Amino acid sequence: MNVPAAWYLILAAVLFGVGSFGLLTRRSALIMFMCLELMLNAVNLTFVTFARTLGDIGGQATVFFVMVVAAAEVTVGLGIVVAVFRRRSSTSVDELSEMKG
Amino acid sequence: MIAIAYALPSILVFATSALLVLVGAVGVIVLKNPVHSALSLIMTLFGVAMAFVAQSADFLAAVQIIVYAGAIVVLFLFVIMFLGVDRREAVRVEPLVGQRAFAGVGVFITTAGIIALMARSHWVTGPPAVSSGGVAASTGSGNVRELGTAVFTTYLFAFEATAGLLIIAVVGAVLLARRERSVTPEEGLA
Amino acid sequence: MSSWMAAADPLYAHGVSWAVLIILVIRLFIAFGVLMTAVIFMIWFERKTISDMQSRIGPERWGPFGLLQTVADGIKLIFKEDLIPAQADRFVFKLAPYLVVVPAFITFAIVPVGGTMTIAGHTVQLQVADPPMGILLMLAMSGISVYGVMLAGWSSGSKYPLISSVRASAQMISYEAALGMTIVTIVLATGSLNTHDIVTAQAHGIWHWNVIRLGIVPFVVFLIAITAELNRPPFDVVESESELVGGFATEYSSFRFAIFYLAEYINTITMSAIMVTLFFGGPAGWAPPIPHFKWVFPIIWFLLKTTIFAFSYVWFRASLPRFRYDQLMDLGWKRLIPLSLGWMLLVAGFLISRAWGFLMGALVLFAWFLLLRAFDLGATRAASDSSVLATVGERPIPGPVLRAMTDGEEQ
Amino acid sequence: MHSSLWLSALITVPLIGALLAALVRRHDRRSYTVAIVSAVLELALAIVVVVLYSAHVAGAQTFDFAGRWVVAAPFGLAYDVAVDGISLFLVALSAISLLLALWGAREQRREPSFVAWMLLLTSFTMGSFLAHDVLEFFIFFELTLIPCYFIISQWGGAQRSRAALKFFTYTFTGSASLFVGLLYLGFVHQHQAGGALTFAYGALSSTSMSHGTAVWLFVAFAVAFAVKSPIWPFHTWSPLTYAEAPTGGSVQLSAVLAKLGSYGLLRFAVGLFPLAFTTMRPILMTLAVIGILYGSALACVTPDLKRMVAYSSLAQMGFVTLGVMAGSKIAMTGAVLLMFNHGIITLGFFLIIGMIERRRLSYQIADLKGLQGPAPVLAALFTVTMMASIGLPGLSGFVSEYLILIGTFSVHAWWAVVAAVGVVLAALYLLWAYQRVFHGRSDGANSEISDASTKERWVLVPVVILIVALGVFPRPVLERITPSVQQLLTHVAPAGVSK
Amino acid sequence: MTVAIPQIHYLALAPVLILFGASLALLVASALTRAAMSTRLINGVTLLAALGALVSTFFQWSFVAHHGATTTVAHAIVLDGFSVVASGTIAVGLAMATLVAHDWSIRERLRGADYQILALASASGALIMTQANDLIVLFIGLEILSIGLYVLVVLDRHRATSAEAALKYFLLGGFASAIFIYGAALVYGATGSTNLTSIAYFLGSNVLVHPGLLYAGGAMLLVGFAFKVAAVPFHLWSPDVYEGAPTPVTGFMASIVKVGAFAGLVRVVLSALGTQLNTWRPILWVLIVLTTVVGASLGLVQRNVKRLLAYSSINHAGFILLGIWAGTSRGVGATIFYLMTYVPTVVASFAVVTLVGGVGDDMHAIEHYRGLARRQPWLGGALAVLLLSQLGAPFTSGFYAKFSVLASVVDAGSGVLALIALLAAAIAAVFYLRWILALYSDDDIEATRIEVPRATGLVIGLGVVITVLFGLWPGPLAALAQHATVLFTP
Repeated sequence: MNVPAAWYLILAAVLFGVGSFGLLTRRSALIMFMCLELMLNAVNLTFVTFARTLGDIGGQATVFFVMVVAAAEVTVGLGIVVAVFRRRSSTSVDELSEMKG
Repeated sequence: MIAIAYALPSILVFATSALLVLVGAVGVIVLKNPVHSALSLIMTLFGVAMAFVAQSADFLAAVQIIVYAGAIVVLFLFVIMFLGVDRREAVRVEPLVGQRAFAGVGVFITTAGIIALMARSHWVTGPPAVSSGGVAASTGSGNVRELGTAVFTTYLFAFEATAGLLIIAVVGAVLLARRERSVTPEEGLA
Repeated sequence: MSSWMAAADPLYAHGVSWAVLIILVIRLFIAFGVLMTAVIFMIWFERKTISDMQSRIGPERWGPFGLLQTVADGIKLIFKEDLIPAQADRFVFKLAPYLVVVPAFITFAIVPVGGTMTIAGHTVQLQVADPPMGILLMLAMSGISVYGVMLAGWSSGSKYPLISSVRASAQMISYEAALGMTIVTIVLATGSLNTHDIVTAQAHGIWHWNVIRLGIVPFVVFLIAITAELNRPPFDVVESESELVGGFATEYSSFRFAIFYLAEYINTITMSAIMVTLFFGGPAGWAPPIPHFKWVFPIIWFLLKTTIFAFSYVWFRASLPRFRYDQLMDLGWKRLIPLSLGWMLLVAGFLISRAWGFLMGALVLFAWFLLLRAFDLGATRAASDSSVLATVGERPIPGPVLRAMTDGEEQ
Repeated sequence: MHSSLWLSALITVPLIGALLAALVRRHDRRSYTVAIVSAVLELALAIVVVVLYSAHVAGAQTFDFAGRWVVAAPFGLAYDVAVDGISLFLVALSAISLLLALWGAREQRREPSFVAWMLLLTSFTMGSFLAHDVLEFFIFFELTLIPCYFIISQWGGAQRSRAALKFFTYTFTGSASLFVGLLYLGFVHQHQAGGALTFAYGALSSTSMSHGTAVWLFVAFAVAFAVKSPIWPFHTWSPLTYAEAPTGGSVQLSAVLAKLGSYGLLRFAVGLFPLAFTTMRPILMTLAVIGILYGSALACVTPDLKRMVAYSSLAQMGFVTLGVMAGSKIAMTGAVLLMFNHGIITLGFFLIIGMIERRRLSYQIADLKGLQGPAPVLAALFTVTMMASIGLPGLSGFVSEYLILIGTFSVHAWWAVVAAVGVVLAALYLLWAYQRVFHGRSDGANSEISDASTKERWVLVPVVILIVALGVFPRPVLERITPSVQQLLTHVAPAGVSK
Repeated sequence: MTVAIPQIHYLALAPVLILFGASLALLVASALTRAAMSTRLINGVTLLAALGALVSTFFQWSFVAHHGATTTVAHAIVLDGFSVVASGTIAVGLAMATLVAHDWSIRERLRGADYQILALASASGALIMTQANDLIVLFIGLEILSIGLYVLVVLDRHRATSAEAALKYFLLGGFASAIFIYGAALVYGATGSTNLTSIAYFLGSNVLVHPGLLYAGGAMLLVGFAFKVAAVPFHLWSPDVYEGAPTPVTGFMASIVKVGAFAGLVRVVLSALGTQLNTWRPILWVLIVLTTVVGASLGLVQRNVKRLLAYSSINHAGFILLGIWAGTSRGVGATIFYLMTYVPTVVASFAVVTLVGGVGDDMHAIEHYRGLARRQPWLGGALAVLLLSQLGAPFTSGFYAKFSVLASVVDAGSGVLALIALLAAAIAAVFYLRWILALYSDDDIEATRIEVPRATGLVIGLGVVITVLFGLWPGPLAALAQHATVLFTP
């Protein structure tokens, strides 16, 4: 007997919340980025948990795709960070002074 | 009580993975040094992988470690070290007064709302809950084969589109990494 | 859960009992002990072999043929002063060695050392653990092990180790792809991720060994890639003495340094064992029909094969010059990855039918041709002027410059 | 020639004129010639239409149907033009106003664009008056905003951009409610009658709906027209805009565009929602009376001539609204007549003020004094216009105001009584203004102004002729208006409107 | 063990395959040729691919007209009138954007096929979104679209703001993606499938006693989309990104992303969650009111035309949402009609902005437009027409676009919402008019004459012609849009 799915779902929801909180409050692009990964992990956990409860392998297959997307995003995102850094030598979003909210 | 209802090992597994996940996640957002954040992220990733194993998604757990821990976070660390941003981040800069509090409240409300909504739903309302209401069959250990079958049948298009996604990501990354060489006319085409 | 575990290891077939637990623990300790002993011998073996190759004598004072030299070195290291640089990130600095050594141990767990034996009614695999995702565990652990190296270099707060870290991460990512691809080839042929199954599939004779069955190419790619993963010569740019002092471990001393050293040799042994498992049938080999001792021969075969590979590593070190960093990258990205990918497609084609195999072969050859041409052009383009815009004129921003995209490093 | 082609020509001639004028080179005087030619042509066409229409007067058919051309079925959009006694004179007014405005209020600066915009504006107002389809009307109604905006914001006074913006925002806001209302009406009709979406006037006017719906739709329509008209309290854009607009713009705004509002109120708000008409009548009449008093009062105290005319227009349009909403045939006829008359009168006012402004570079009452001396002809022309506006018997203003007040008095006596005060007030502020501007000893620059030139006299002659003619002999006009008003009232009557 | 590989209907995939194939062909060709390929050739190929995709949608249309809508590749992809028309719109947008980019890359001395490779791939992502019948496919389409755009934004290294805009775009886009996929996960949990048809079937045949999970998931999906289409309050990235990106890229982005994201939104909200429409309506209501009003109001204070157009596009997004709020067949038709008319207009508008931007692409203050229409009546006049269309002036296609969405909303029973949207349009009209006024101002500013290259001129001309043509004669286009929605009749 396993623990109820709800526990894992709550864990995932909290993880998602922590990730989005970090994304909204941290100013370092790299860390915001990591928070993005946290959020995607929460999604994966949710999918796997539902796959278990629904008895459907589709949820696990989906996780696969989410991971690929995460990898693709990281590739491009880090490229952008490097590109920004080459111009500015900083990755703090607030120092992007030429932008106004 | 709980231990009677659910086997103790599964609770232990859950507790451990939850601890890893949450401590890691909080670490990511509070630690000042990006490298420490990345380490913290690895911790979360392991926690999630553990949760995967506990829910009989072993293959995904392995992929999780290989892809996330083995490649993605390494890439993060690579960039951090490559750019040397680790000891310079000014984390204390706060652009809008109270943004942190605002974001905190907003995220808290959203998360709590989602949890509350899900709780009202008894967590699952998919076909099993409606049609049979019974316990879903475990996918068992040999799920690599099932997973592969699903990927090449139900999710065939998604799989193929993923290939496109990866190509464009690679092309994009290469373009981003290329440097523009500026040459003044006097210098000639050196 | 128990059914899942039973599928993983026949030891749990009758449920988990005390006997099973005891067997587990014993198995664990034996593996640990053997591994540690092997390391000691490995270090001695390397030094001795190299000195022979260089017409030196090598260690000879301690023990017969200097066999205890390693022990003496270990003791010496442990009693040295433990230094932590002032600039270091103390926590990470202390953590890093363990991040290196733990994956090294774990990886060895999936190697089937021998066949099965029966103890007290339980079927025991001579393998510490046999998870269904076996070979993925190896990939995962090799992915993890780079953290130790990276973080060690970074946390030292010192220049050369940092460069070493950067190199290590780049190198690891570069070669992991090729590594994964060759493993996929094996998995395609075997139809299982499980190391035990992989070994079983090769048990029917030398023609079933993957090295022959899949063509020699995956083995070669794997050998190169795994050597790069190990940071062993000739791919040891991470710790090349002439450039980076001691590489990532420059600032380490005493026990922590010993751990790095230990991990390196464990990894060498483990990877030799993995190679044997994947390509050379693992413990497979001729066994004389001696009752009750039948299980010994596979182990002997296994040790023998592993030793050959361990020797080959030493041999590489003694004879091959070190790669330059850019050569290393070129080899990884431009040769090994396309090669392993192409070969994987080829194998997949032949697994379906011969016609598909030849078709795939033709396609791969064609792609290969295109790729080589592209590499060739890319190399000349980066070096020549043609990448700079031919148009001579002024572009106001940021000044009168011509612009071009180049692949080269910044001047 | 089929009569619908004449009507379509009324829309297309200025359009073509505008295109031609816009295409000539910058600083080219030819554009003005093009404009005058098209305006003359337009006026000729209008006269043709008036003459052609006269043939129908005896017959029962007052609306001149010309067949629908469905432009875009999914949108229910159709092109359908028609004219009846109510719109006939407004069409004529537009044509007259265009010619006189071009002639009398010429803008030298960037002439091609100016005349192009003016012609375009006339094309659109013609379209609005001729539209026999609610959506078509709305489109033309909406389109008039664009030329207006550009005329005000490019050739206006110092505060022109603010004025243009204010004008645009107000009227667009009004149109928004009109649009939603007409869409709703269209769907109500479609759900009732089935078939494709249509906004044909005839079809929509037979839509049955609950009283509440009718009231809401009426309000939605009325808001748009109240802004355009303007009716108090939706008028606040008008003084600033009238004052800041160039003379030509002011002329078009007050003479023609304001009529678009009251015309819409009469034709669409009243014609489409008879049920609501009864309910909303007291409210709108009250607003109209307030407008009359408020406009008159402010006209008394305002320090510049243009604003004074603007406030006086507010009062006059209050009379129009009062007549429209009174619901008696006489009052309604008077209202339609007043629309025309007020157009002519205000045209005269703005032209004369424009002439003064051109000479003195100011239209502040305080700056002007004793103009009668140096410019007697100008003063005389002003006097005629003023008298007509006051409602002096024998001049056009009298007839229409009289009809409105009589018609209203017969059904809603008190409103008529209060409104009558407005007539008195009009006399007060106009005469007072006249006294301050034209009487007394002229001094300084005021004494040196030239009298009206020959051309300027010729511009104002038609105005004076029309004022006098309609004051003395309004019958031909009235007998064309009355049948159409009667027809409208017959449609409205079953809803319990008194005759 | 045999795996039954699903049937693939290649006609359904034709536009995607053509665009992505062209992208790969360019990629390979640029790697294999020694001399740099000529800009003309690269753009010619891109243009051909776009036109090929457009032509293939004609065949798709005839297929759908004869055989009805169908799904393929294990129901992951749908071929119906809606997807066909949306795909055609994307193809048109891509073709026009390519022509603009051609002249721009010559002007900015950008060599190579970078832009075209990414643009083609991005557009194929948008195509996938229009055809996706599975949340995961939709998600991957979204990512293909976005990742291409992230890189396109930073394509011109000389622009100081590009890299930062890209970073901002990327972080917020990633945030949106994460929210979207979390929503997909919750919907999966609630309904047991990620396939839109299955979800619709499940919801149609079951009454959920506790639909909380579904609501949470649906709301997250909605927020994800709201980010992508820059609906207020999820719009913060949009002005910066519009400003920071090279102008042709902005034009491309403004057109393609809108079509893709709205097509996806229509499918999710109306096809999968159609039975729950009344639950989403209040959220959409608030979103629409905020988007139209805030978009219009903030646009008022902008002095930079690219930012102004960003707020304009936010305002437009609000209008397009109206059609979805209506949720009827008419509403869907209106949405697609809006997109069809909006795409050529906005691409052509950005084409003019590209020209005025000049070398270096940085003259975007509204002052730079002063007197443009006096100096160059054709160029200025074209821009004026395009802006009038965006304003919604009659006799331009923009009028009918607004007309149709508002009509659908009024038909669905909310005159108030239509009124609010219209009032917002009134506010928005002010900034368009101010811009037009600047065009026609007669301050004799000495400015260099802006050369209009042929391709860009063609795009501008085409945009104006389409705008005016369908402004005068919208019937066929509207009928097409209405026919396209056969599948969505509730």
